[in-house]
Amino acid sequence: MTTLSPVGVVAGPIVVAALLLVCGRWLPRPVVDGVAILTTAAVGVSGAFLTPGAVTAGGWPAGVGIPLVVDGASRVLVTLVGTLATVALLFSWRYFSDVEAHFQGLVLLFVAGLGGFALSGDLFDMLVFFELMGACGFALAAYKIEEARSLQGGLTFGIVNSLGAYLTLCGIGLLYARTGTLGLAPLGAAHLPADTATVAAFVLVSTGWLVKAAVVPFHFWLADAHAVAPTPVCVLFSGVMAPLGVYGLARVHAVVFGALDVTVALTVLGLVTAVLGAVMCVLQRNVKRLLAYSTIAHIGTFVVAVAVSSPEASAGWLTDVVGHAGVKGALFLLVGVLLARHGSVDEIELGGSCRRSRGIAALMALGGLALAGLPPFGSALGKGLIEQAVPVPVAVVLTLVAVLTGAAVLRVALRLVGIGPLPADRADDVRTTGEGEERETRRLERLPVTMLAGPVLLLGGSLAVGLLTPGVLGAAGTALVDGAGYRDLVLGGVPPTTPPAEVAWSASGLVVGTAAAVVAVLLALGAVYAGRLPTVLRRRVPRQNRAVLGLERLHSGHVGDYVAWVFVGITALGALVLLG
Amino acid sequence: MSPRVRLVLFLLGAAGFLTTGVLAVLGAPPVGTDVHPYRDAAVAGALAHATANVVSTVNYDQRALDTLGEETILLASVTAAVALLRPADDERVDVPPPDVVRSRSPATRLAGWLLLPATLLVGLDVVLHGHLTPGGGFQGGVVLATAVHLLYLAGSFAALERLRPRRWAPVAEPVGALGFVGLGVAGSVAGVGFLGGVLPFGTLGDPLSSPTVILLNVAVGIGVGFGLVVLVAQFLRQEVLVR
Amino acid sequence: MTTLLTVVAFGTAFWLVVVGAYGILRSDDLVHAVVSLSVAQSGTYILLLAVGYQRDATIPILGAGGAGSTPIVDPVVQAMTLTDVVVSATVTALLLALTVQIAKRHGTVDPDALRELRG
Amino acid sequence: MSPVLLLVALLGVAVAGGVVALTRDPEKQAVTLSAFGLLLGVTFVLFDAPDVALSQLAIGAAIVPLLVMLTVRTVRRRQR
Repeated sequence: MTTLSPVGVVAGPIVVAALLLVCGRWLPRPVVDGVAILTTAAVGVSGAFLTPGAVTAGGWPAGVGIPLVVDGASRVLVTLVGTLATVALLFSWRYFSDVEAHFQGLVLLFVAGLGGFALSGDLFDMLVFFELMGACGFALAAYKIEEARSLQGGLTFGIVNSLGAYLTLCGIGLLYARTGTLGLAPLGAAHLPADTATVAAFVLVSTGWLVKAAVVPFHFWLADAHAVAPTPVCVLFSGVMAPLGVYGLARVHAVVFGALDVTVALTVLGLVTAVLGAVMCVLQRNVKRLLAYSTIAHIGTFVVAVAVSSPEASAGWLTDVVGHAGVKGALFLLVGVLLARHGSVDEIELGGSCRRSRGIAALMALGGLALAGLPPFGSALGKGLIEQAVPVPVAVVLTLVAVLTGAAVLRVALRLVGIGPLPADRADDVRTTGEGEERETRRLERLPVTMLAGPVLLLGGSLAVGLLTPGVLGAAGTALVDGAGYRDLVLGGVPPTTPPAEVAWSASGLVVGTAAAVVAVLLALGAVYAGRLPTVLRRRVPRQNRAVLGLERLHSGHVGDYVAWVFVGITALGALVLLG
Repeated sequence: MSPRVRLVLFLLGAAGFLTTGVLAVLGAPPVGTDVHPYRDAAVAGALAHATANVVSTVNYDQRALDTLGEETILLASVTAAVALLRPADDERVDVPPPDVVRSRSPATRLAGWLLLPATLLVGLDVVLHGHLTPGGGFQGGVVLATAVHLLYLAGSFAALERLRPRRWAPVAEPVGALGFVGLGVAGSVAGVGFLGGVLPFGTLGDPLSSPTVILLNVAVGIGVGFGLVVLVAQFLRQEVLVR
Repeated sequence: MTTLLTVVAFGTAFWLVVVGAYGILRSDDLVHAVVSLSVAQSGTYILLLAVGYQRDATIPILGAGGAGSTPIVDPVVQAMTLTDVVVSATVTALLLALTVQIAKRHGTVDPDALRELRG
Repeated sequence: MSPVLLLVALLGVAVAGGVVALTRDPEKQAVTLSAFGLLLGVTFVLFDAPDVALSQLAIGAAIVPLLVMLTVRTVRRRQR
């Protein structure tokens, strides 16, 4: 059983996907959906029961064969992948009524890629699963082929991610030239010194992970892809695909490049990402895009925690990943519900649309509060742990970032129920609107239960993480920074003995979180009523705030720009690590 | 950004990338070195499992998980291409014309028909001897897919359409992936580990040595062959039929 | 000779990556951008094979007698490159399929003319 | 295999890659890409990598340029 389970996480979804692709044409739709959902649910459940250890394919010794490694961190991530995919598939029960099982098949293959990436203990194999995630991801992002923007977002995602993968492969090749091995644990056992060649290899290998994580300036593709992907796909993109990029960075650094001090470099990159994400988030009127930038802001927070690389910070960001996935997934699904009912994802067009169905707006407001840091949501718990582990000025910035992203969501929720005057709906030449988004279903008068169950379940999950403060997250945090423990696990089969980091609420965390939520509400009310913050910015941007306008202009949707930024990012990371 | 700013930014970034690359190269041994630890381990493994083509033993035995991932990427890409190139709600697909390309000379047609069986045989040979000689499921699969498209050369698009590869090939393609995982699970069940060699390895250089590698090659050959047939057929169809 | 080979091999690899990226940057047609991307990827093939190369070694096929006295070049990088080649082709096909649909929906494949996603 | 040949082939690949990326017209690019793929295949042979060369010749020099050509023709018809 032990030998089968981590393999099953990868092979199971592939087998079911292949079967559905063969028979999908002849099977009734509910059977296809049902089988796919059962499979992803099984992946989620198996995550909780995987025994820590390494299973090498074909029984070869580690260093020759490729190990799938189960430790605290990969278990949590596998559970998260399975759970989110299950909710996404449940939500899409009525989606894409084409005869064949293409959508379900692609989601299952995507799950195999995500799970494989989290489990693989081999650098090149990680890249293979990275590319699998990518190939499924481009296709899923562009799945709505009637919609021009969706196709463009998918292609941009494809080009930038593939380029990132090739640069990572350059790094892997050169690292292999130096060490003669590809396994993470054997690479760690090679004890690379902290010289310039190691720095260079770290930078190149990290490029792909940073692109996937959407760390500034590798982030441009994310908003374009998230804003256009079908709603259930957004849940997986924001909830787990982007965080897996951060996981790759943390894992490879801890096991292979432990000698390098990247604290300064990653803190800088993380802070820039967080601030830029928060500012861009506040400026959006396309709600999906707003949520996408909010994801970028939270990714920045995760990267700052990775920079600290203490067990507590690590447990903090993994807790935040789980809590954030629940909240962000719920928010995306709520936008999907709005799209199904009103045919728009534009904040201004949707204004007042929920006057009679306040439940949707209330859930969205709850999500906004959770993003801002309201206890006892899991996202708040994680954020509190991160903020205790970083220097005070950094913690202040991260709190403000969370407040801004929460306030932006609250602003949308307030407008949905018709609170405050709506700004003039003027033609926008700088910003993507939410008009013209294709419905993903038939027009729905009554909402099917599966559609509302998703957001409620996900918010409930985030709440449960905060209330239960599960110890597995502490163990996951410790495992992720313990490079030596990972080597012992893979090469010697010895489970780590280091005690798990403590995941618990602190008084300051509770106070700061509550205060942050209150401030977010005030900011949102201010934005809606006085029409001051974002609206004024929007109307007077050309004259008043050149910096913000310039920032928006940088997000040009031009794939050439994004490619240029990838190379700038490599240079910046290299310089920061060398100087830091 | 203006093209000029974009270019300046890129040149700066590229300079940084090249510096990074050079620094990484300086830490590695020069090209042509005789120190290749993984090579030595792989050769030992190839001898132990009696697979003469060491690249095959790496791809289908020691690092077979990579190939599973790759086969899955192929499955995903083909599925995605079919899904993306599906006729949109507002498109119509023309009925296959009697013959789109009329200008084929008899000589071209004859060459096509003559090459078809030859190519099929070569493709099968490449798939089945991947454990001994250069080649295997991927290369052979591509050759087999090419063979099907010689029909286009030999007859016409209509002849190819009559075969209806668009209908059956997408269903046949996942069978390759199923076979691959099936063989992998057989290894788990037999206790030699996922994707381990279940059948006796035989003697190095023997046509039937390392039978598991042969079977995995066949599975990949099926996947790649049908996958490429679907891909090319989709693109051909867009070009010729969809309005 | 060894130094020269090192310089030329890695130089070619990095050059292909950069010139491919440059092609995407200057592209006025997405088909061109996708092809340029595959040029960038071929840099990784050269890099990997250069890493595994050994002078005076043979192809990685063992004779019937087992490992002979002549060493073989590194088969691992070759297996990686093989994977890479196939992945490249499938991803290129996928991106081309997207380009076809973009042409249908936008009526253009010029990145400069695709201005809907921004801000 | 003689390193001199390898050096020449690598330089040829470098030039051909540049030509492909800098060919602005995608229809001509399909042709240069095929030639580039062929040259890469030859270089792989000189790197003692017949397995890779075989797949590169089949995929890089034939299938991918064919797909590019078909895409260009479809796209041309769609452009307004």
